[in-house]
Amino acid sequence: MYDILTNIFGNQIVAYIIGAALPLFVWILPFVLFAVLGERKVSAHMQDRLGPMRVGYHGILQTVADLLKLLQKEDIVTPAADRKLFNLAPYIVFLGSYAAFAAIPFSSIYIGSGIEVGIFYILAVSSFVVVGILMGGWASDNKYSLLGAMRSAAQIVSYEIPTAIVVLTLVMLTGTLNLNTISQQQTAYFWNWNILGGAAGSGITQILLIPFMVIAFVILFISTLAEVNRTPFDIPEAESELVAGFHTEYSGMKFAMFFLSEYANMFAVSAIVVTLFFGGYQSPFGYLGNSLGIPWLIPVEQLFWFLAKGVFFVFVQMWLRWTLPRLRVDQLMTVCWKYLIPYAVFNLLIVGIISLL
Amino acid sequence: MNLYDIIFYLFAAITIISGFAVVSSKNIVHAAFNLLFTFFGVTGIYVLLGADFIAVVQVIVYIGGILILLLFGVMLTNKITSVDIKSGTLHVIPAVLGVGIFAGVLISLMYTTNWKTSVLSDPGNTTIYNLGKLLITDYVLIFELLGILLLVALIGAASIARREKD
Amino acid sequence: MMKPEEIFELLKQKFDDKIIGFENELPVDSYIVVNPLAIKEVSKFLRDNEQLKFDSLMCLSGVDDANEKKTKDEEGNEVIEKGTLSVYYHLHSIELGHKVNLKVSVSVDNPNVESVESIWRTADWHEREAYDMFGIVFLNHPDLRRILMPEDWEAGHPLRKDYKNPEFYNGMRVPY
Amino acid sequence: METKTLKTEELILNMGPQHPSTHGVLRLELELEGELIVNVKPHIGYLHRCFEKHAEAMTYPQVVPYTDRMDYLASMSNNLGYAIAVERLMGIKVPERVEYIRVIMAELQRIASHLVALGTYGVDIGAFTPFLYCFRDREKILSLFEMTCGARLLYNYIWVGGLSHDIHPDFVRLTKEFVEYFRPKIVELNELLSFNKIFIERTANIGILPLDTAINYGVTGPMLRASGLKWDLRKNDPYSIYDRFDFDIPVGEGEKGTVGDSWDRYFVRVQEMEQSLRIVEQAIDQIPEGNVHEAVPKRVKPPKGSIYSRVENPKGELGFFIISDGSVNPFRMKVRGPSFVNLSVLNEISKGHLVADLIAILGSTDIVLGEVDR
Repeated sequence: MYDILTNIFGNQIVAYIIGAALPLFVWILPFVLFAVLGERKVSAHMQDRLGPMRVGYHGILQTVADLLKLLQKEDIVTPAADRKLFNLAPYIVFLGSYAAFAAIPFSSIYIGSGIEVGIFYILAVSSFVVVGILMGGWASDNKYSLLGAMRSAAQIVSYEIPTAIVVLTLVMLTGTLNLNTISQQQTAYFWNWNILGGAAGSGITQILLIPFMVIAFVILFISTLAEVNRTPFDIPEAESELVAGFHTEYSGMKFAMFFLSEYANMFAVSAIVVTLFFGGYQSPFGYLGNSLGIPWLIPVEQLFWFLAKGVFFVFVQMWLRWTLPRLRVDQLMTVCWKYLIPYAVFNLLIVGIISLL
Repeated sequence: MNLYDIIFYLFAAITIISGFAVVSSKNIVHAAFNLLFTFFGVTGIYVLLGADFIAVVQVIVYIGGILILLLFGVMLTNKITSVDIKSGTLHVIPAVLGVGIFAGVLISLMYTTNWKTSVLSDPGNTTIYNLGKLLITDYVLIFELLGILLLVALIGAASIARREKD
Repeated sequence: MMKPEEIFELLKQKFDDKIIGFENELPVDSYIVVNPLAIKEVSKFLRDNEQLKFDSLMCLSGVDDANEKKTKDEEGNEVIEKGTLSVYYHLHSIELGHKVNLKVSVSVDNPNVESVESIWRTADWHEREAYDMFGIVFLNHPDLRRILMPEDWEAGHPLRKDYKNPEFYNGMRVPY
Repeated sequence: METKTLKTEELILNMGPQHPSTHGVLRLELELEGELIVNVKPHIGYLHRCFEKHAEAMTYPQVVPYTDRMDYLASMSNNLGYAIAVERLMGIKVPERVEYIRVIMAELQRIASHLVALGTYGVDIGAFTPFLYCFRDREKILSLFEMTCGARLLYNYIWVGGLSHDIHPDFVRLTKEFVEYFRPKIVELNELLSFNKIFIERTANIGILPLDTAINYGVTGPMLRASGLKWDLRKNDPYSIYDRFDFDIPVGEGEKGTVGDSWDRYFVRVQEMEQSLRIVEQAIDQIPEGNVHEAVPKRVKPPKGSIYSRVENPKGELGFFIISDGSVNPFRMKVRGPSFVNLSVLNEISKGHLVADLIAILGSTDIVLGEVDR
C-alpha cells in the first residue's frame, strides 16, 4: 500500500504520514458519526420510539450537530484536577484505540502495517487505553472517577487474559500472528472460515473443531466486549452507580475524544473477531471481480465485506447493550477468572489435541 | 540522515527526557505516568532494532502490566500523593563514586563491544520463529522453571489477597 | 383482640401511677396518657406481653397543643402558664390485629420524653422529626439530629404554633 | 528500622443530592472500605416543602392538592388516603359510584406507580430498555387519568365526600381495553427483565430484609410483603369497598434467593400489578349509576377530635393523623409516608454490600423523595 502512496506523493515520509492518517479520516470519524447515530436509532427502535428525528431526514445529521455542540462547549477543568494529566488522558486513550487500527487488514491491499506480530501488537497497544483511563480518573480528583478508573483498569487487565488465550488458540491453528496471513488463509468460501474449522484444512479434523471454535469465538467476543467496557460490562462508567465513571469531569472536546475512542474500540474489537473467526476481508461467496474478470474490483469487494462484517458485530454489541442489565464488579471478575479463563485454557488444550490428530 | 535516523533520535529523546522526568518529578503519580513515555521510547528503539516481538512484549508487560500495577499501588495509598519527595543529593561523594564507576563500565562496554553495524538483510524477517524454537529446545528447563515460579507467585498472591471468612 | 379500655385497665394495674389517664371523649380515637419518662417501660410491656404483642409502631407524631393560658393573679399581673407539647403513639399488633394509642404530654420548657427507639426502630426517624419540628427532646435517642430542616437551622422548631419565619438564614434573606 | 502498622482509612463518598440513582434529591453519606459499605447515612430534607405546616393554614378541601405533591407518582392514592381520613373524622358515607371509581383509580395508580418503580429499577441495574417499556404503558394509564380529570400527574381528583368530576363516558371502554392490552405486557416484562440471569444475579440475595426487622422498622407495603408476611391493608384493615373484590396478596417466596431480598421486592410489585388488574376488571363492570357530588359537604368542618387513618398506597401504608379543633382548618396534620419509613431501613440492609448493591437495594425500596421529605 505504501508503494502506491509513495508513487503518488513522491516521498516516503509523506506517504507514511498519509497512510497513518488514512483510517482516521476515511473510516474512524465517519464510522463514529454513523455509529453514534446508529446506536441511538437501534436503541430507539428497540424501545418503541423513534430516536432523533429533527436534524436532517430522520435525524441523520444529529451526530454532526452534537459534534458541533461539543466543539463549542466550554472546556471545564475542575480546580483540584491535575491539569497536565487531565488534558493528556483523552489523547492517550484515543492513541491506544487508534494504534490498534495499524495492524487491522481492511483489504488485501489496505493494511496499515503488515507486521508479523499483528494480533499480539493489537493486544499490547490496548494497554495504552488502560493507562489513559487511569490517568483521567486520577487527574479528575473525583472519587467517582477514581473508582471508575480502578474498576476499568482491573477489568481490562483481567479480560486481556482470556482474550490472549483464545488468540493463542487461533495462532496455534493458523501458525501465524499476522492478521493478513490469517485472513488470506480463510479465502474463497465461508466454510473456510475459522469458526467452521477452516484453519485445520479439511476432513474430519475440521468438523471436530467446529464446536470448539464456536466456544473460542464466544469467549473472545465476551472478553473483547468487556475490554471495550460495553454493557453488560460497562461497570467503569455505570451511570447508576458512578455517575459517568472515569469521564465524569470531562466536557466538550475532551469528552468527545473518550467517546471517539470508545466507538473506535468497538469497531476494532469487532474487526479482531471478524479477522480471527469470520474470514476477515474475505467474501463468503466468492468474488464478483473474479467472475467478471475485473481484478481491481476484488480489493474493493474485500473492503466492503470487511466493513460489513465489522459493522454487523458492532450492531450485535449495541443489541446486547440495550437488552441486558449490568453485572456487578465482583461478578464481572468471577465471570472472567472462574469461567472464561478455565474454559479458554481447556479449549486451547482440546484444539491443540485435535489439530495434532 | 534518513527516515529511520530521525525516528531513532525521536524515540531516544522521548526515552531520555521522560526518564529524566521520572527521577526528577516531585509528584510520585507524575513520575509513574512519565514511565509510560520511557517505556514507549524503549519500545520504539526495539522496533528499530528489528526486535518486533520484544517490542510488543515490552508494551504488554511494562505498560500493560507493571506500570498499571505501579499506578494502582500509588493511587490506592492515597496519602502518598501529598508526600514531598526529596530528589536532592544526600551523600555527594558516594554518589559521584557510584555514578563514575557505572559510567566507566558502560563506556568501556561501548568501546569493546563488536557492534553489528550492517543493515539487516531482510527487515521483514521476524524473530518470533527463532525465539519460540529456542525457548522450547535449548532453554526449555528454564522456561518451565519460570512457569512454576510464576505459578507459585500467583498462588501466594491469591492466598494473601483472599478474604478471611469471619 | 383487646379493646383500648381493656388495655388501659391492664396497664393501670401493672404500672399504676405511671399511667395518667384515658382520654375517650374524642369521637374517633382514644388515648392512654402515659408519664413521659415511663413511656419506654410501658412500650416494652406493650410489645412483649403475650396478650398485647404490639409489634408495630404505625406512627409517632409530635403535636404542639397550643394550650398556654394567660391568667391574672391576685395582684392583677399577667401570669402565663406555658403550654404543653404532646407525642402521640399509634400502635398496632400485626399478629393480634388490635390497636391502641398512647399519648404523653410535656411542658414546653422541659420537653423531655423517653425515647422508644430501642423498642420500635420506626421511632428513630419519627422521633428525629418530632425533635426537628417541635423541639421535643427524646432521652437516650442515639442520634437526635435535625432531619428535615438544615442542620444549622437556628430559627427554632417550625411546627410549633408560635414559630416565626426567620428573615435571614446564614446571612441569606429568606424570600417570603 | 521501625515498622508501623499499616493504617487504612475508610473512604467517605457522598452519593447525591445530585446522583442518577438516588431517585430524587437524597444524599447518602457512604462509609466505604474499598467498595464495601460500612455505613450508610441518609440525609433527607432537600425536598421539604412544609406540607404539615401548610395544612394547618388551609381548609380541609384545600389540602387535597397538597397531598398530590407528596408521592407524586401515586397522587390518586394520596388523595384517597386523605379523603378517607377526613370522611372518617366527619362520618361521611360516600355514594357507591364514588367508591367504585375511587377503587379503579387507586388500582390504576398502583399499576402506574409500580411501573415507574420497576422501570427505574431496571435502569439502576443497567437495563435501560424495560424502563421505556414501562413508561410507555404508564402513559396509557396517565391518558385515562387525563381523560377523567384533565391532569396527568397531580390530579386533585378525589375530594372529601366525592370526586371532582364524574368519569368520561368512554372511560369504562378504554379501561377495559387497557386491561386487555396490559396483561401480556407483564409477561413481556418478566421475560425481558425479571427472569434475566444477570438481573437475578444482581438482585437475588442482595439486601435481605428479615421479617422481624421489617416489622420492627415499621416497613410496609411491597417491602414488607416481600419479607414474607401476607399483610395488606386492603384485606387486613379494609377501607372503601375493597372487601368486595377477589384478589390475592403476593408475598416474597425467596424463589431466586432468600425471602426478603431485592428480587423478591421487585417481583412482589410485578405480581401486584396483576392483582390490581384483577380488581380493576371486577370493579369496572360493577360501577353503579349515581351522582358523584352527592355527599360532598358544603363546608368541611369536622367535630373536635382526632383520627389516625391509613390506606395501602403503592409504596406502603400511608397514614394521616389529623387533629381537628372543630374549625375549618386542621389543627395538626401528620403524614406517615411509607417511603419515609421504608428508607430508614436502608442502612440496616445494605451494610456489607458493594456500592453497586446499594443502588440495587435503594431501587428496590422504591422511595419517592416528595413523600420522604413532604
